[in-house]
Amino acid sequence: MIDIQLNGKMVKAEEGEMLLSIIRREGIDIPALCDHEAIEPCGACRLCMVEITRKEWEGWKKHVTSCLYPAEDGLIVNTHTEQVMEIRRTILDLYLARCPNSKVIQKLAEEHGVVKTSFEKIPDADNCIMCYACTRICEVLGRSAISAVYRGHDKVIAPPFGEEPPDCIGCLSCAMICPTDVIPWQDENGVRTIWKKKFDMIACEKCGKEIITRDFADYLISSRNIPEDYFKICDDCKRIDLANKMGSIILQAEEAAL
Amino acid sequence: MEHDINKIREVISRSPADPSSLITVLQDIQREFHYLPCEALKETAKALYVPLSKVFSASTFYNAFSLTPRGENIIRVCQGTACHIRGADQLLEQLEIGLKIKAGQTTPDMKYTIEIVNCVGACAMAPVMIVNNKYHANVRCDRAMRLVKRG
Amino acid sequence: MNYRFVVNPSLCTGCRTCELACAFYHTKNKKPGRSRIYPIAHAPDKFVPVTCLQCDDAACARSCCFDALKRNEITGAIELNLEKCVKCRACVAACPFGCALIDEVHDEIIKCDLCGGNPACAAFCPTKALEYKKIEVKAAPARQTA
Amino acid sequence: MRVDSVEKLDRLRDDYRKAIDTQKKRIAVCLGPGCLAMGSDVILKEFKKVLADKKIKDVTVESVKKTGCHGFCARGPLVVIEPEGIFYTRVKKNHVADIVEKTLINGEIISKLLYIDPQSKKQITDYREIPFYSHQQRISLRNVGQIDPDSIGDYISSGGYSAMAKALTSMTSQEVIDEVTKSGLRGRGGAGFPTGRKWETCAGVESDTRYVICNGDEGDPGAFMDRCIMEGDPHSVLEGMIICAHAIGSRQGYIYVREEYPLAVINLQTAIDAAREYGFLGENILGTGLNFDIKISRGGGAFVCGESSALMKSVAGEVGEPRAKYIRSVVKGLRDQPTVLNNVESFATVPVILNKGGEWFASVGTKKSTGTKAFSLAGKINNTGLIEVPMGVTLREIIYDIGDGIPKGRKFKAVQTGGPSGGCLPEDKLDLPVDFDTLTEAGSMMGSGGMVIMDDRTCMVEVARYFLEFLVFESCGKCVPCREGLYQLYRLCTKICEGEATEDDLESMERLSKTIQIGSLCGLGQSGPNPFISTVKYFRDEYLAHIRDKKCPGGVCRKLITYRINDKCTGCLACLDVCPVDAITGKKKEIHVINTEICDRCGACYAVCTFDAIDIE
Repeated sequence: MIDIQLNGKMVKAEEGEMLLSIIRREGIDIPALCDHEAIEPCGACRLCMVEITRKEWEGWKKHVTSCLYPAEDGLIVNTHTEQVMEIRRTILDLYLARCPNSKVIQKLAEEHGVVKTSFEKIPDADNCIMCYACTRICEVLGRSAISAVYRGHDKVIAPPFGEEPPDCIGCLSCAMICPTDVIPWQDENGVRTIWKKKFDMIACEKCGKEIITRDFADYLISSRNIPEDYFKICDDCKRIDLANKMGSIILQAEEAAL
Repeated sequence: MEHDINKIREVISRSPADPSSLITVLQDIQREFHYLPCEALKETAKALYVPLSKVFSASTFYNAFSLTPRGENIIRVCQGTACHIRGADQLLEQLEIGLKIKAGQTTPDMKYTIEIVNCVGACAMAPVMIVNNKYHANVRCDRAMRLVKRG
Repeated sequence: MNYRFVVNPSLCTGCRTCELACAFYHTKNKKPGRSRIYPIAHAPDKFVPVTCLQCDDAACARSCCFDALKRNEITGAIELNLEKCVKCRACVAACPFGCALIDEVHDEIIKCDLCGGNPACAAFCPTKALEYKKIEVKAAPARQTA
Repeated sequence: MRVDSVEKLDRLRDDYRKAIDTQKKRIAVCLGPGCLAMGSDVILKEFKKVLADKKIKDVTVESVKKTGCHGFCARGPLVVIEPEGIFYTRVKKNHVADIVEKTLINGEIISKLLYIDPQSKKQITDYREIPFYSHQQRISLRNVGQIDPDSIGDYISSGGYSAMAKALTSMTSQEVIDEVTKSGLRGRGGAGFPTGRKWETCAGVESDTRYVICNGDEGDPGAFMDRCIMEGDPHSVLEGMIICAHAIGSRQGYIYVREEYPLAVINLQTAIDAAREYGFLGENILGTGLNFDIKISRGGGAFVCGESSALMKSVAGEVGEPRAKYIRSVVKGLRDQPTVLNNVESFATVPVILNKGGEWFASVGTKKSTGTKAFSLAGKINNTGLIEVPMGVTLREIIYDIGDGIPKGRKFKAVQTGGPSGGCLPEDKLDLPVDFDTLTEAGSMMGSGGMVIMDDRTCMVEVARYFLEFLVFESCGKCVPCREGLYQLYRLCTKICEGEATEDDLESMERLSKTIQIGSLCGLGQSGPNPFISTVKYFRDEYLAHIRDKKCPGGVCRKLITYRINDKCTGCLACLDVCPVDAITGKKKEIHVINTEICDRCGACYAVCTFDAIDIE
């Protein structure tokens, strides 16, 4: 265990634990748009920047992204200095220029006192804030079906060649993790459509309820060795089956006891 | 434009079949076909055990690669700092007018492609223009088209 | 970890108090969640309270590609870390007993976590059909493997 | 031909040296980037053809060979005839026969090919006396322009691989590191991190795999020192890397060469193959048990890959996106293993440090920036080319004593150093010593050594816009301050150039720059606003001229200037033919007229007019 000074208060932490998790554990609220527990931090949005210094640095200080900076003994961290707030305001100002009609950005910007962007709005802007959560979650999943393509200011998230991604299994992780709900998808009469690709959903053999796509099930069967027939019926019907099976065992036991 | 799949596989097989040779393989394909055909990228993804999305990201990230076929003659105009202040803009504009295409495009007859390069390291002889690996130094803007036609 | 959640279906009268207790225990922003336990009738007036069996080699934990389902060594329960869960529903489809499910009210995936070591359903079960009691280690019945 | 001991290497060196008859003439044709662009390869072929016909090769001529960049590119193509060091400039193909006839056979000097010193108007035969060379001190460029890059024999006979032999056989890893630390060598890539400390940290990290990487990306526009070293003296880079491998204990090295340098890849690969054949690379080098091999990793064309963590991603075959270096790459670099990454020039300097000793190297240059630094002089300067001077030399000495000032008698305005991460320094900063720290304090940066000189016909706002446009194109796009911030900074700078900006635009640009500098993930973003900040600091009046009076003092910003033909016009029709929008009218030998409505101020006419007949207001 090590000690760090957080906004003037001494706090205990694990060696190497990222500053952001310590800050959050202490109940201090700082924005972090591209951070998510299921994926490695990547430091893209820079909103979680904090000021750090050490006693031996004699006043010299540095700004680092707390999502990526490992805690060290004797570190002095300040999360709401004027310079840090200025960075957050300017970054949110830039985000407002990039995604003017994204509710998430508008709300976060207002909380930081930025109502209107002072920059030139990007022509035909969408709500994608380029946090790469979707491409990273797909990588953690083991498929890497989509990725960030091109470079610099025209960098976008897209499937290869803009066509149907061959590696996509329709699990919707990307759509679900997206903080601004930019990735469109539809489930309609047994077919799920995402990234212009159509997937057949598995319908429960008993009641027809659909939970996941056939490709997703095949992936779980092959790479997470889940037996195939677990996917044949839905969770409701499984519970009823369990109750009946358990019930018949009890009845037999009672008859045997008579 | 169809490409013989075996030719593609032969080009890919020149490098070890692991993810770290992705950039080298893409460069070999670019040199062989003058661009990165779609099926070549799919073959590369399979051969190097790299997801197709990562192959596509790399193909669009680096300047050297082009996803669309390029002309027979590649004209590269250097836009380094030295060339920029010694008239690279006028040189580029003359070429764009002469060939009726903008930088990065290819003439309809697929003969010429104009490309911008950020610095080729011949700054002492700015402005520099390269036509198919032949360097031309101190190019005055009105002589650009003549040098291109001469090749 | 020598506590066990013991279910004795023959004592279950189907009064659903356990469902109520479970739902209220998992209230979030003033709305009770969906219950993780279901007394289901397998014959007239004969019920079996169905809930997660906290399997040793749990299919749900195996199916989760994002490490969101982990066993709590103290309570022995497999807990769902909602911070990590991206609601891809792999566990809902993969659990052989249907005990990982979707709570539409809070729009999240849920599964029994033994209320962190003091299950509300066992506490309120009038007929002691559900109990969470200390078991001598050597007599512990073998776990159900999925 | 495997050299597996120091004795064998020394014997080999003596054999090579004895084989050369120093009395005979040795012809060296410069095939550096500049001369090559002027067709010096044709001149080399011509020499070989003429000498072969004359059959005098064995009597008076020892060898005809190509060399790397000799340095004085402005006077290229260059031919040097040793042993006298006769320095022929602007040699053309038809001169070759005369040179062979007069100089080689009869020993006469052809005066019209000699360099005439503009100050003293005297003809200078031996290049060592020309001011351009006499002010220089060459360490990393010691062999560049002297030896044939493809010949390992040339390199060995010039003392090559002696430092490696000394390090591998008689120095422990720690002694090598101490020597490098004592020399005070700091990274020549521009960051200036002490090389000794970098090697020491990496050697101290517990791991059985360590990598040595040479950064040959040289993405800074206007810089070509690394190119000349890689093409002109590839073996010195290999020797430096082998010494580093011995110091930190590495088995695998990579040289990352940018995609725009195909010739460097060829010359380096030739050198690697030769080094492997001689046993200087591969298994059990010089019988000392060191196994080390080097592979070339070709860049894909991305400026950001000059940044070390992005470069390592590119070597690993991924997209070149930098990572936050809170865990330094000497601890976790390529494939998460400890990695030393140094610049081409740093590795090329290491052999000299070992041979002549750390104290000697520390005695050159200044206390905190020891040794020498290679610079590439380009832009509006008479003597464009490649130079190497001790640290601490002032900008004025470089630009005027070596560079011979500004062409066409125009006035000096600014010198741009450090590429897109550097800045522009005005005339009153010319007496600053050039080293790692002084230029940084002045708001610019020595950087990798690119030095672009600008005269009064350059608009500093447009230069800032050019660098921002470059960075917006080259940013990897991963983090917000750089991807979005630099884009907005570029948009605002373009507004200034088009005369549509207001003064609080300027103020918001300065505020935005601060966030980009602090907020960006990697060096590209952190130093991205530097060109803008330094030009606003030293040339604020130009910015205000664009904003308030809608005028461009440098006469470059197209929306704010008008072109007019004055009475010096001789009616030669040159501008009339080149004008893309046919805005110029007039007959032969009559003063032409520019129709200012149609004219879109592209500047082509000004570029082609040789009579200075076009004014810009």
